[in-house]
Amino acid sequence: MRWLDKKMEHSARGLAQRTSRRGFLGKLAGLVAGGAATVPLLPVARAQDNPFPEEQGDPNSCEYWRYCAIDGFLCGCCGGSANSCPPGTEMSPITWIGTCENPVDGKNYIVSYNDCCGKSSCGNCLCQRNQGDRPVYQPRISNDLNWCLGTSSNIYNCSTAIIIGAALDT
Amino acid sequence: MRWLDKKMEHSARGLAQRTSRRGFLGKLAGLVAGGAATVPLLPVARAQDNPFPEEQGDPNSCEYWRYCAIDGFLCGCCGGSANSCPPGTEMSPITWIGTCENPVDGKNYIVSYNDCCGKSSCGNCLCQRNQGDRPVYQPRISNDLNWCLGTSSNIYNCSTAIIIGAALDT
Amino acid sequence: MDKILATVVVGAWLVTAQPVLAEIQPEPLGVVETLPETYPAHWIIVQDGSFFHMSDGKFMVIDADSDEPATRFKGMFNGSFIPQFYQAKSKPEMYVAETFHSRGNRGERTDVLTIYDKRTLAPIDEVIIPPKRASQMPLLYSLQLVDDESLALVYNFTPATSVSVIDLSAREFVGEIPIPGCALVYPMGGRAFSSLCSDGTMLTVLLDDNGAQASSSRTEAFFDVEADPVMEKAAIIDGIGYFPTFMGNVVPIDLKGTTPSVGAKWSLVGGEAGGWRPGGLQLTGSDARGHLYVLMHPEGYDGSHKDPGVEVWVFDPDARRRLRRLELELPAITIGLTRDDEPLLLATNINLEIDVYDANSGAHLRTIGGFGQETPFLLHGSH
Amino acid sequence: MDKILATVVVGAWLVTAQPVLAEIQPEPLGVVETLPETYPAHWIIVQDGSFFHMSDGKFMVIDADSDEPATRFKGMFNGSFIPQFYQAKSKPEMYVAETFHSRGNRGERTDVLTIYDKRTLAPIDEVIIPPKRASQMPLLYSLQLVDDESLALVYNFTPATSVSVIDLSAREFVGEIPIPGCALVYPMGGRAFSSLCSDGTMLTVLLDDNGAQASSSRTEAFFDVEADPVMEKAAIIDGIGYFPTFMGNVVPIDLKGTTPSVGAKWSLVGGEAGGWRPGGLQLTGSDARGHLYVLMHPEGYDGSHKDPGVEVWVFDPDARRRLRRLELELPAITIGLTRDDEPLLLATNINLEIDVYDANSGAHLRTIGGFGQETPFLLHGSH
Repeated sequence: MRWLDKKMEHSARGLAQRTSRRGFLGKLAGLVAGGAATVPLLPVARAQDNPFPEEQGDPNSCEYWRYCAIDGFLCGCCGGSANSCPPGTEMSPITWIGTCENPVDGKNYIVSYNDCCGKSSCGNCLCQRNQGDRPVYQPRISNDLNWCLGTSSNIYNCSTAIIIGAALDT
Repeated sequence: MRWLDKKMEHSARGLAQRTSRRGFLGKLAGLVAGGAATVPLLPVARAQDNPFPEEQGDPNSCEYWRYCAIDGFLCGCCGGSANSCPPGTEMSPITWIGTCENPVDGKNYIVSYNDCCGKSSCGNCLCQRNQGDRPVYQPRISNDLNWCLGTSSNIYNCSTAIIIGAALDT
Repeated sequence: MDKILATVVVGAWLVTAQPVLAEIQPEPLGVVETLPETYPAHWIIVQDGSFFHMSDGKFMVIDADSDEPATRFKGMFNGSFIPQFYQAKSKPEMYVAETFHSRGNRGERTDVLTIYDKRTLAPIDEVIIPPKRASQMPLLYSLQLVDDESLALVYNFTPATSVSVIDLSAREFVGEIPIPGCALVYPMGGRAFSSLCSDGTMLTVLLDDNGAQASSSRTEAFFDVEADPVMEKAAIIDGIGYFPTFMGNVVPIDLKGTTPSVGAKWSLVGGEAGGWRPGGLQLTGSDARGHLYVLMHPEGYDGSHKDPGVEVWVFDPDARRRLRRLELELPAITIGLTRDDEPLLLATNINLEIDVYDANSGAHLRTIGGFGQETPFLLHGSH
Repeated sequence: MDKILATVVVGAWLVTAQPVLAEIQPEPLGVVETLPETYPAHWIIVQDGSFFHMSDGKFMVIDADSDEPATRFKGMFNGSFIPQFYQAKSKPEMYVAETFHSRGNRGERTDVLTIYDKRTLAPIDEVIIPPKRASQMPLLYSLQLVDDESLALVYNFTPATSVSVIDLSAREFVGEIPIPGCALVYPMGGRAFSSLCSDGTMLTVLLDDNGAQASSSRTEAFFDVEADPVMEKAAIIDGIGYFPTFMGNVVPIDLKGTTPSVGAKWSLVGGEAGGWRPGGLQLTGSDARGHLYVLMHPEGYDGSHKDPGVEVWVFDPDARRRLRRLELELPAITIGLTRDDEPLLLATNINLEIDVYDANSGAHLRTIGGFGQETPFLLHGSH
């Protein structure tokens, strides 16, 4: 609870400046991002023959490019990773989708924010960013919904950010 | 959660001095006691013809004399009082017992710490003091037990401190 | 009963308890407090989503006039897994739509509409509903009552969308109304509700005497879902819903009848410079005078629609005129108002404490924290 | 299965999603991490009672060697309402005795022994047990396994005390053994357990092949419940239980056979001035060398037996000799140790973070916090 409190103080400062580009929960997560930033930013570059895009940055920081429309606990801080679920959870088959720009190649990619389900809130690396987010009447791009649907349990543990395609015409 | 954190900092200071006379949860509650202490200490004196003992102090402070062997959330901070349960809860019929000295008359009284049950942790005025507390093999004087027994729900909300008699030979 | 049992059993314990008792009058056991049927106007109900322990959400009844940390807490009741909440105006009842699993975070799912007595904060009944209740951040229009509060409507998302209809007098689930492509429940006059749709229209469903669908209709598209989508977080004042838009406009929709009538969009911002936009979790409110309150932030951008607000702007919605700007002590994510003529403006600040303001003068009266609140997502004035 | 379904359904969403997709290799969906069957020696299991949300307790698997906040968190599993926990040594299973109500905090109570797979942190089975499980602050000796980990024993308190016996191979509850006037479960050699009694004796029950009581015996009274009661928070080293007393002594009890043999009480404090006493929530531990660790505080008084400790004293219990004093960075309420020869000493400090020390040198290595821990009552080295 101490860490949340720190994040709140952090968020208060951040908000007072009114310059942040992230939502209030994201701001709460700011300090965790800061904490994870004690981890040196590891380039996650991949071989050229690899169809995945090159990336860099800290996948456990709320600032990471894939999280432009996420809302929840980053699975990488919960025993999973940016694209896998923690042990004993179940990945939701359907979810909401964001379109985020990869700073490495300047391209936009479609990111699927599949939730991991069946255990209670991980509690780590809470992150909310709302780029392109829309109200729940547009569910496929709404991060206010719990997407633990079609899973054996409705309970939300954390969120992944899985690249499922590149966006054209952006 | 902020308040808990404050209480923790408070407890850290208190503990560093190693002079406190209360347990760690009690120390956590220190700040709430402090908070409640913004309430002036109201004498709760009663008429002489009244069979109840005279008391003074803040019944919502962990330092209050009745709480010498309590462990839990003070019901007075939860919608109840030192001797009544919050709305919608159910008082446990049996519980653990402490023997506390009333500073007003210097007498010892038997205090029954009946738990209030059926709603989750109240979360306010967490207080632990262990005077005369014994391990669970002596349940009637052990505050480690949840006494929500014989109630329709086992779930613990807060604890009262009810005077059920005066102790002789003390 | 409890009191008798309590006395007896404690007596039994004391037979073996040391030291023995002198003769004084013991205090009564088993006493449980109750609350008035109508809460004082400045009591509020804090809806804590418990985002870090969602299966153990809480609703806390707080006296927002009080500066006494201990005694301003009047009681609480639970709500499981980001519940939806509705407080009846015509009877001392409150409703919680909630979700349980047979093993806490796993096992069989059961959704229920739990009915609470305002005087005891105890559940007096429950209605089991289809396990489809929308699981999402708390929104006022996920659970509503219509037809003089005789029918409860629960929004479902599986991701197919529908509405569960509960007959509150019979205390039974009576049917499910599909609302494909649409979301949420906005109460209409009579036995009808409306929903916002992804094509920019509003769907309206009229219910028959059995709570089944009698007829449905759709408005013309009245907003551009790409350029300036309406927010679902409307304030309904005298039967007119005021829907803010992402870009700082507001669309008034008359919901008094059984078919909505969409009014002309007007701007909340007018000529104001600074890129002001509405934003937050619950960002609108209203008072007894019928004034509209909107949580606003400057330097708006794509994605700022849930950022905390730093001011609350108060409007006369009939005159489409801003009456005042209230600067907040701390940025806030949610606002609420009390029901009286000297209303309090309540704001969940970014430390997740409750700031209390005089809604007329904007004066900051107090900050209420340290009452076990964790993530107080919604603030409800009481009835 | 999930992966296939996932791909299909997400595909369906994308048909209607804007903007359309270019051809790149999508990342796989549905991937779930797993853990090794035997955990690295310095992984620990943090038992968070979630005192403020008891129905949503957590067990968190943490790499205590790591300084990376994100990646040191290996996973979690839940435990409901101050659960009891036991980690098997002979198989990759963990056991959680927990309590559920059909409506979260109300409704019908169900107690279960949930069996977890260490590799998946997923429940692989459950055994429903009588709804009598002791509901109390977490104690190691509320749930134990005996007879080569073939029988699980759950301590019950209603307030009548008994022990539920579960056959782990058959995965079934086989019986309940009353232990009137006694409490908790200390594992003995073979199919037997002992309990501490309020008259200062120890009760021992021998179980037959069906898990029913074959015979029972009682020791002589070996401690004075008034003058110097033993604490229930013993460390068992090579089959000998070391029970600290309130006044700073320790009583060794040989539990290797089917009847306990009580050894001579000796002093932890010796001639040390300052009023040192053992105290805390879980205040004892041991390492692979068979050394005894005790959390100590000075200026002891009536009621200090749960106060945080400021030093950990390490003893050679055979020689009855103190080997070292480890001064803690912050006072601690609970200690634990890892299983290896270069053990870590783990301490839940009064900020409810985990301090990690080199158990041999006493050097403070790191503080682990900010991983969602709320009230980490017990710290378990892993197997």
